[in-house]
Formats: sequence, structure tokens, C-alpha cells
Amino acid sequence: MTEKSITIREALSSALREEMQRDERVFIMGEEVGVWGGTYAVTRGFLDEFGARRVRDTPISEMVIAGSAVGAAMAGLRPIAEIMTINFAFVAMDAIINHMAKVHYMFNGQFTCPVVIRTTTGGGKQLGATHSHAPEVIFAHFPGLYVAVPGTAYDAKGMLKAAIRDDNPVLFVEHSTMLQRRSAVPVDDADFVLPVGKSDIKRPGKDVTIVTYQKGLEWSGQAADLLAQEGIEAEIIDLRWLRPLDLEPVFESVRKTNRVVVVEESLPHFNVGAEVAAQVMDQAFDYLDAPVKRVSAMDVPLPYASNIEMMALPDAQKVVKAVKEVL
Amino acid sequence: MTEKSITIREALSSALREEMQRDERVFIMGEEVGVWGGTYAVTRGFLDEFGARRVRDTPISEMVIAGSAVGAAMAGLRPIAEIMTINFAFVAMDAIINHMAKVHYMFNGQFTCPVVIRTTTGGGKQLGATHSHAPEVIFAHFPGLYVAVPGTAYDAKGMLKAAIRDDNPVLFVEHSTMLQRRSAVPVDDADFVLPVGKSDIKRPGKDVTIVTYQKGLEWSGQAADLLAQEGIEAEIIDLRWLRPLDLEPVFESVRKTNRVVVVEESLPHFNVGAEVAAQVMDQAFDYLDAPVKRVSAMDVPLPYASNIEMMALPDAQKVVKAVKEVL
Amino acid sequence: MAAPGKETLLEWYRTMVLIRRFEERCAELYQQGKIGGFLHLYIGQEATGVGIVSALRKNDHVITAYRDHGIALAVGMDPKHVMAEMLGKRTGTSGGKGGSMHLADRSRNFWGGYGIVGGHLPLAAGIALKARYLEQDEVVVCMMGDGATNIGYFHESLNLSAIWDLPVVWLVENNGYGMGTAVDRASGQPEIVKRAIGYGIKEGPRIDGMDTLAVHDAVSEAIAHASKHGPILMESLTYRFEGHSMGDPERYRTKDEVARYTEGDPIGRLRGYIIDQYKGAAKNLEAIEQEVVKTIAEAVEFAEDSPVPTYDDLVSHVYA
Amino acid sequence: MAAPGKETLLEWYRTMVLIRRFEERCAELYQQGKIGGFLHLYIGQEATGVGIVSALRKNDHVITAYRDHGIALAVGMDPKHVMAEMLGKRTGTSGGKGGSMHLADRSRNFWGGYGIVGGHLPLAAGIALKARYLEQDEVVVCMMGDGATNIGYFHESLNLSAIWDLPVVWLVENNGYGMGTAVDRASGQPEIVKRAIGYGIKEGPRIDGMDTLAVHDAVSEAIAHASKHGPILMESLTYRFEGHSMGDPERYRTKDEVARYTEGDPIGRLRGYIIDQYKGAAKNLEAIEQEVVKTIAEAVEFAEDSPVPTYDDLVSHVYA
Ligand SMILES: Cc1ncc(C[n+]2csc(CCOP(=O)(O)OP(=O)(O)O)c2C)c(N)n1
Ligand SMILES: Cc1ncc(C[n+]2csc(CCOP(=O)(O)OP(=O)(O)O)c2C)c(N)n1
Ligand SMILES: [Mg+2]
Ligand SMILES: [Mg+2]
Repeated sequence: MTEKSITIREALSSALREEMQRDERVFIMGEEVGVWGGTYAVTRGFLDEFGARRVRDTPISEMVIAGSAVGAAMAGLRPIAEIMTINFAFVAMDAIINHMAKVHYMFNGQFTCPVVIRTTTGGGKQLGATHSHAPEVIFAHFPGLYVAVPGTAYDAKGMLKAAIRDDNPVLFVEHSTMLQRRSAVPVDDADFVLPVGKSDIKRPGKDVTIVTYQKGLEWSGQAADLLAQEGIEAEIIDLRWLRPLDLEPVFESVRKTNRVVVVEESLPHFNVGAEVAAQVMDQAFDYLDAPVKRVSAMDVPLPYASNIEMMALPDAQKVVKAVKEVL
Repeated sequence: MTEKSITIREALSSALREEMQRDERVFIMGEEVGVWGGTYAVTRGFLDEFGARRVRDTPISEMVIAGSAVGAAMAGLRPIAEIMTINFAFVAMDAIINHMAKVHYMFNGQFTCPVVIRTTTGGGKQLGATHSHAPEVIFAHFPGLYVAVPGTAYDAKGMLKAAIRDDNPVLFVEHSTMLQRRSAVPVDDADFVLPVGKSDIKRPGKDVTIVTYQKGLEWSGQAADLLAQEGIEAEIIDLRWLRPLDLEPVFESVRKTNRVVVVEESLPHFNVGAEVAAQVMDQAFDYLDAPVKRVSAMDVPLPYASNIEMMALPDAQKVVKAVKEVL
Repeated sequence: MAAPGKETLLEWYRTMVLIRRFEERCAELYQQGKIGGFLHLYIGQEATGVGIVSALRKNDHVITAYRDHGIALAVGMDPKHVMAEMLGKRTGTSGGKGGSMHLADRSRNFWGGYGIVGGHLPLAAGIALKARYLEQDEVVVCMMGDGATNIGYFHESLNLSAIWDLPVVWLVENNGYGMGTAVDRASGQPEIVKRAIGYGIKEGPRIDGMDTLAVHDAVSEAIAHASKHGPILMESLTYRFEGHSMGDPERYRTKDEVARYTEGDPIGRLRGYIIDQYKGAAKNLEAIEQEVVKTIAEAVEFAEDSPVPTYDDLVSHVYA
Repeated sequence: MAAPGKETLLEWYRTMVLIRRFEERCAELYQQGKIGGFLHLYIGQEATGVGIVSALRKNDHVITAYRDHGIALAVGMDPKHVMAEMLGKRTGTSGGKGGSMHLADRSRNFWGGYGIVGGHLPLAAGIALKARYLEQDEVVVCMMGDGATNIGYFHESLNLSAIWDLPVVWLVENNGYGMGTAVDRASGQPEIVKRAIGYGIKEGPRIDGMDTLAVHDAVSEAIAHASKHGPILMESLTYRFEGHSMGDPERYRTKDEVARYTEGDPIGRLRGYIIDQYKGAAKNLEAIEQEVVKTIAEAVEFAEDSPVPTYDDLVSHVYA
């Protein structure tokens, strides 16, 4: 298997392209996916390659983007519906939670709903309070939907292909500031597909377990480097999916490290860290030498000004500090 | 101060009536609030008493119900906007999260947004997957909004009056199956207002701390009675507000009981129990003799058939079982 | 349009009576606590449902809101299994998990009843997109209440159908009220078909929804239009004889108003028409009526005797 | 309508030039990394903004989307503080917390720029409701892009304004595109004013949005209508000379098309008109142009010298 270093953007593009080539029923719809080539340039060239039938620009109508994807999927197609950023998914919340996630259950399996909603998340770009959410956790609250949060090109590719092939609806969340990140990805295997709902140890270590995903991988990675200089070996576990949430590797890690820090871009209440903390306490109570610490965004809407926006977000220093609190 | 035993429905009605009498800027809008008298009969008679100017029926348009309330509030009125059930709040999610909760911050305090959204929550009435949510926790994830979850007539009255008088937006969540519950409420004090964001010890005990709210009060109360027969004294703490979330009394209680169970109707992931567990661990790690246990709804959309719907929801037996696990 | 023959008319009549009797029985079972949740009766609107379904071509589709018993029975779902669903039984059409508001039959291209007002309109657009995408000549009839035309879903769905040229008949069952709110109190444009202009789609007719034949003809034409020229918006003017759902205090309308409409009962009208056209048909009609009574009795018996769902049912089909 | 006098015309001209120079400077500051986030320029659309604001009566209101610099300056917000906001400074109009998309001035009845497409339309309805509720003769002009007319918010807001008879001028700034999507690719009804029919409200004119006087007159009339008879929907046909926001690859339109429009530059048009009407006005215009250059320089200096927000700013105004 040949591997090549590519960006997350390239990983996403190639995953989409391969799956569209493989299966005629797979198509893309959303705002600016066609003529514009995708606001994040992920579908650049797709309109020429696949035509207007399979690469469909929509009006600014998120409710019907999500909802018509549900109908098309029930009827046998496999839509990839793009919601430009997750901030606009609030407009489509009912279509996603009440319809996409429920038609399979409510009619006792008569219908399936193989939709992928691709969207971008995250703050840190000075877009202000309404455009800087990282609220993927609230979507993961609800059964019937899967929530993918890849943080590397390798994962982005394998997980997106998995999402497209899965018969369940998947909210596929990409981080808008990470599209240029590179990693090695198999390039000559059209069936390179990662499993749904498996977390991954991104860095082994024995002193503390850092549980994180997406942008948190970077903050945690930098923190781990700093900690390594002091001889502290952090193990970094990438959740990759918020639903299904796979904490087995975390429980295992805790039995070794006895300490856990959770790092995420979400808001501080009712977040991923809360769930991880609760489950870790439940499953590994006797192994914990310190309370699970959480590093998250501050409890404020994100402001425009860069200096205070950055204050509100997590960073490596905050992770280091949290780790030192549990050591 | 005279007290009288009234139902939650009466408590809500009288709170609304008193505040409308007190302040001309307070008005009610929503689906079926006027001619119909409110689908839960809370505003019965209001149209006659206050007229069509102050009791405004709307079309089935949740986005503009929530959003126009924001505009009216910014401009100086104090709208009480009714979203018939919280299931329909998903349609208005953007108006609530991106506008209602943010206009104050985003414009640096130029505008205030004194809106109360009244809505009903909860399953258990055979309404099926799209009409049986208790998702108030996801609204409490976001700063800028308060989330009230009263569980008694006394609290319903004092908290609703507080919500109306507060200058911040409040999602005021009533439980649709509890409107007939009675308790003693001050009746001759037009200024009976409870503080925003204060939890309340509903039953003192020394052996275990049960943290809960709303419908959970009933399951926990019944469980506490059963436990009492075995000599186990449960302390029940009613959160009353999910935001601001007041856990001080919980921390204090844990130092005494060393055991915590959280009971709620929410789904099992990223829920109230997760947050309580994480904070309790953080604040009272050395006092905990067992992991915090959570009792919640099962991880399924709620079905129609009564027998399996009830299986999916918490009940007193499940609470008893959880308590015994931590003892 | 060719007039329907006797057999067809009798079949329509049978279906309408079946719906009526089925729901009357449901109302009783609701009072007895055997049906739970919300129960939205279709009584008074049968001509619309039966007129629509009779107009569907072989591969056409239909989807509707929560007021869906009429459509379920009209498309030919077995009353036994529908009744079992009403009673929350395993043998129900959605295994007891959907209930009254969520009937559906994939094999009959009936895509379901939906409880969120307007929420199924985008689904209809998506189903129609499938037909366009695969170049199949299939039309989706998307039914909705008058109240549903004021929610954002309506706007976005009709607009998308226009620009993507989707084969949808947007069919508003205008029964005068969304719960207690009269159409003209909810809609700036009470002549709802006029909204077609805002999407550049065909403004269809406002038909007499109490007249089965008129509905059948108009929907047939609308389907032909949608198949050739894309979306159309039409209204069927009807009335629900019962409350919005069980327990409606009905403060928003007078007994007189209701009485005026019940006089024009669509079942009575179809009955009169058949007897007018075919002497001696009275005895066919009576035979049908008796047969329906039997069908309903059997359906209830089947439903009552059926087992309730199990824990395994509760946790199955959360994911595919 | 009385023709505006020389002073008025010069004032409009001054504002339009101010907006143009302000934004040209912003584009530079963006390239230098001093302005962050999204930057949506109003260049080309100044006649619409200035025409609207000039038509507002004393207590009228205006609200718009994220393309809001033009309105901010037209209502008279101090360029210094606006520029400080662009640079994310404490002295900014929203304390540096709002940025380019979220300018507002409560004291001038400018209710802000909003980033969620269509999200401010219900707010406009609510502000108008305040006027109706308190029986004040105040009109809200709610500006929106053509792209915003396809989202559910549009439908619900216009309908509510109709049935509650709210004094709103719904004003579509039709610049031909929502990002890269041409109006007729997004809207089944590209003549957007026709959507008024769907709400039973006044179908207003489609005016030449490059002509400041035409905009002023038409909006004045629309305000008079709204004040007396309730909501009206109108369009200002305009064009944005720059990309949707900074960094737009502009694949969706040709250079030729852009050139055709820039020839009709609204500033040039107003300049020509003034010189036609008033001989010797050229020197007034030049004086204005120079004055504006100075104003902008001062604004940038003020903004650059201003302090950034602090931790206290970050955590303040989350709650009132
Ligand atoms: C989004 C949403 N808002 C509110 C409701 C509550 N509700 C259920 S039915 C109904 C009235 C719908 O009226 P209409 O569309 O005319 O249908 P009809 O009941 O007359 O058949 C309302 C408001 C809902 N189910 N969904
Ligand atoms: C609900 C929502 N969906 C998508 C976007 C992304 N977006 C920002 S501006 C824009 C185009 C809007 O076009 P138009 O309304 O015509 O305004 P213009 O930019 O032309 O002034 C889009 C799609 C958004 N901000 N909000
Ligand atoms: Mg109706
Ligand atoms: Mg535009």
C-alpha cells in the first residue's frame, strides 16, 4: 500500500471523488459546492468532473438541504449534503434531529437514511459570536445519528469514506482551521475505509491520559512535547467519533496512567469532557489518582478581536497546566 | 404571607397574570395562546382579560416567534414567547442560540434581550420520537441564555416571575406531565420572586445525595420513600436551573453523604449527570466513596407503545437500584 | 377526463366508509385508553384523501402529516395492522413504535405521516429528487395542512422544487384551521395557491375537497402537470368535522359552522352521486357498509389480541 | 417628491465617498492582517445604503446583514469608532467584540449587522411590533440580500408582518448573487418583489439601486406606505463590484460583466448629476473628497492607536 503525505483538504476531496466514482447514487448538494468549488475548496473541479446532476448548488436554505437529503436517502440515493459551517446547522436542527436521526426508528426500520452532512466547525478565525461555534457535542447527544470529528488527513479520508458507505446518517465535522494539515494517507486503495466509532491512540505515554479530538490534537500534541521536556509522558487518545463514543482505550489507558485530562474546543458545560469524566469515574474509579480535569473554551460567545478570542480558546499552555494539576 | 395549595398550571397562570398586570410591556405571543387559551390551558381567559394586543396568536412559525421576540425585547418590550413544546424549539434553534443568546454580547451590551421562552418538555405520553424530547440540557450548553426547569408549583411561580423580570433571555421549561401537581404557594404577594440560578434541597438526608430536577423529583421522591423503608436517608437536591447551574449545595451534601446519584429524563450522553459527575469529582474527589451514578432515559428515540416507552424512561426502581450501587 | 365506472366508485365509497368507521372506532378506543398519544381524526376530509390516492399512477408517491389514517387506509394498508399500530402493538405497521402519527408503507410508496408541522415537505422534495436523478417518471404528492404553509419549511421546499424542477404536487388540505387558528388569522395570503407565484411554479386550482370526483380529477391533472412540467401548488378546500385532536375544546368555531359543513358530508355526497348514476346501487352500498363493519371488527380483534412490543423492539432500529 | 437641494446632495455624496474610501482602506488593512475574519465590501452598492438612510424619518429604524459598513457610516456612526471595531479594538463600536459583521448604534436606531443569512428578519419584525404595540409611528427598514429571500426566515417574517400589520419596509438589495449563486439559480421567482403576493402585502417597486435619488424617493414612498398601510416588499437592483468577501475567486462571473456594472458606478452618477444641476459644484465635490481622505486617515490612526480589549471585556456582557 503506497502512502503519500496529503492535506486534510486533499483527503476529503479524494474520499468524495472515489466514492462518487464507485457509486452512482452518491451525490453532493449544498451552498456553493458547484460553481464556486466549495467555500473551503474541497469540491473544486467536481462540477466539471461529475456534472450538475451530481454536484448540486442549492439556495441558502439549510432546512431543505438537510431535509431533502433525508427524503432522497429514504428513496434510495446516498446524498452528501454540505452545510457550509456548523453554525448554520442550527437552522437545520429539526431536520437533522427530528427527521434524519429518527426516520429509521420511528417507522421500525422501513426506511434507512444514509445521509452524510459535511460541515466545518471551530473558532479562532475572528468570525464573531454567531460564526465560531464548535457545538458538535450537542448533536452527539441524540441517538440515530453518528458524529465524526476527524483530526488528521488519514482519518479524514478513511472516516469520510466510512461515513458515505454507512447506512446511517452521519454528521461529518471538519475543522475549518485544519484543512492544510498533512499526514500520510494510502493513495492507491479505493477501499481504504476506517471503522465507524473507533477512537485511536495518537501518542503512547504512561504518565497521563489526554483524551481529545480534532483541534484538541494539536493543543495536546504541543503540550505533550512540552511535558516530554520535563520527562512527563502523555498518552493522547483521539476520540475520532463523538457518536458512537468509544472510551474503551481510555479506560485501559487510565488503568496505566491513573490520570486523565480531556481537551476540547466545546463550551465548558455539558461537554465531551463531562461525559468522559463521568464514564471514566464509573469504569475506573479505583484507578484514578486525581479528578479528571477538563480543558475547553471559556464560557463566553466568541468575540471578534483576536487577542481575546484566543484567550477564550484552549491552548497548549492550558493543557500543560491541567496535566500538572492531575500529576 | 398566606399560602395556598395550587397546581403548577395555576402557578404559571398567576405568575403570568401578575407580571402582565405589573408591567404593560410584558405580553404573550405564540401558537394557540389566545383563542384556544394555550394548549396546556395556562393562558385560558387571558385573551379576554388582556386583549389581542397583549395576547397574540401566531402562525406556525417558530423561527419568527423566537426571533421577533428578540427584536421586540431589544426595542424595549418584554415578550413571553411560547413555543408549544420543546420539540418545536429545534426549528427555532438558530433564533434562540445565535440571536437571543448573543445580541447582548456581540454588540457589547448595546442591546438587552429580556425574552422568556415558555415551553413544555418531556416524554411519557405516547407521542412518539419527534414529540417526546427532554433536551433542555443542550440549550444550557450555551452562554447568554438561562434555562429554568421548575418542578413544583411554588418554584414554577417564583421562577417564572424571576424569569420575566430578569433582563436576560430565559428558556423556561415546564414539564407537560406535571401541570396538575400541587404545592403551597404564596398567594397574596405580587412580588414573590425566587432568585435566578439557585438550586434547592427538597429533602434532607445523610446517606446519599440525589441530584435531579423536574420529573426526576418524582422518581427520586418515590425512590427516597422506598429507601427510607430500609433505613436509607436520601438527600434530594433540585437543580431548578440548568443555567446558571448551582452545584454548591451538591458539593456540600457530598461531603456529608459521600455518594451521588443524578436522575434526569435526558438522554444518557453529554447530559446533566455527566456535568454533575465531572464537577463533583473535581470539587469533592476525596469525599467520594463511589463513582457518581446516573439515571437517565435510555439511548433510544422514544417509541409510541406505552409499555416500551416506560421502559425507556427513568423510574423510582431505577433510582433505587442506582442508589444501592453507590452505597 | 373519463368518468370513473361503477366499480371504481364503489371502491372509493368502500374506502371512505372504511376510513370513517375506522376512525370512529379509534375515537372510542381512545376514550377507553387503548389508544394513547395524540389522535387526529380525518373525519370530513375523506374525499380529499381518497381522491388523491385514486389519482396516483403506479409508481407515484404520497406523503403527509400526522393526520394520516385516511391515507394509510386509502393506499391499501391492512386495517388490522394499522389498528395494531394505533394500539401500540408489535404487529402494527411500525411495530408499535410510530403510533397514529407515523403510519407508513414503503411497499406502497406511502412515505409516512409526520408530526412536525412542515417537516415532511423537504422529504417530499428529496423523494422527487430521486425520481429526477434516476430519470424516472414518478410524481410525489405532498399533502400538508393549511397551517403548515406558514412555516419556513414550506418556503424552502417549494423554492427548491422550482429551481430543481422536481415532480411534486404540493397539495394543501385546507380545512380552515391550524388547530384553533383560522387560515386568515395565520396567513397573510389566505388564498394559499397564490403563493405559487413566489416560486414561479404552477398555480393550481382550489378544488372542492368534499367532492371525491373533483379531487380525483384535479389531482390527476396536477400529477400530469408535475410529471411533464414540474411542481404545482394546489388546494383542496375541506373541513374537519371533529376537533384538531381528541380533547379539543373547540372554542374557535361555532356548532353552527360545524353543522353547515357536516351537511355536505363527502361520504353522503358520493353515496348520492352513485345512487343517481346507477339505479339499484343502494344495495351495493349497503353491502359495502356491512362488509366494512366486519372488517373493522376483525381489525380491532386482531389488534387487541396482538402482543405488545418487547425490550428488543425498543432498542432495535436505532441504527441500521 | 421634492428634489433634494444642493446641500443634501453634497451630503449624500460625502457619505458615499466616505463609504468607498473607508472600505478601500479596509481592504488594505485586511491584506496587512490588521482586519481579520470576513470582510464584505459594500463597494458598488453605496447608492442603496445612502438612499435608504436618507429616506428614514426621525424615529425610523434600519437593520441589515453582515454587509453593513455602508449603513453604519450612513447613519452617522463615527468612522473612528467604526474603524476601531474593524481592527478589533476596545474603542470600537462593539468594543471589538462584534467586528465587521456586527456594527450597530442603538442611539441612531441602527439595529445592527447580522451574520446569519435571514436571521435578522424576525428581529426587524419584532422591532416593528414594538412600534405597533406602543402605537408609535415608526417604520423599520429591513435590508437583506437577494440570497436571503430563500431561507425560511424570510417567509415567516414577511407573513408575520402581514397578519400583524407591522410597519416594515422589506428591502432586498438585489446585487445579482448570493456568494457565487446567481439569483435565478437560487430563486424560483427571480423577480423577488412578486413574493409579496404570497403574503398579501404591497408589492413595491424594483428600483435602480445605482441611482441614489431613485432609491431615496422610492424608499421614502415605501416608508410612507408602511407607516399607513403596513408592510411592503421592494427591491433595489444593484451590484457589488468586489468579491463576496475578501479572497473570493469570483469563478461565477466574468470580468466583462463586472466592467459593465462599474461603468455605472453610483458615485460617478451622483457626481455627474450634481455637476449637471449646479455649475461650479465641482470644487465642492473636490473639497469633500479631500476632507474624506483626511477623515479616513484620522480614523485609521485612531483605530491603530487604540488599545485591544482585555480579559474583562472578554467576560463582560455575556449576561446583562
Ligand atoms: C413545528 C411544529 N409546530 C407546532 C406543532 C403543533 N401542531 C401540531 S398540529 C398543528 C396545526 C397544524 O394545522 P394544519 O397544518 O392546518 O393541519 P390540520 O391539523 O388542520 O390537518 C400544530 C400547531 C407541530 N407539530 N410542529
Ligand atoms: C444561514 C446561513 N447560511 C449560509 C451562510 C453563508 N453565507 C454568508 S453570506 C452568503 C450569501 C448571501 O447572499 P445575499 O443574501 O445575496 O447577500 P450579499 O452577500 O449578496 O450581500 C452565504 C451563503 C450564512 N451566513 N448563514
Ligand atoms: Mg388545517
Ligand atoms: Mg446578493
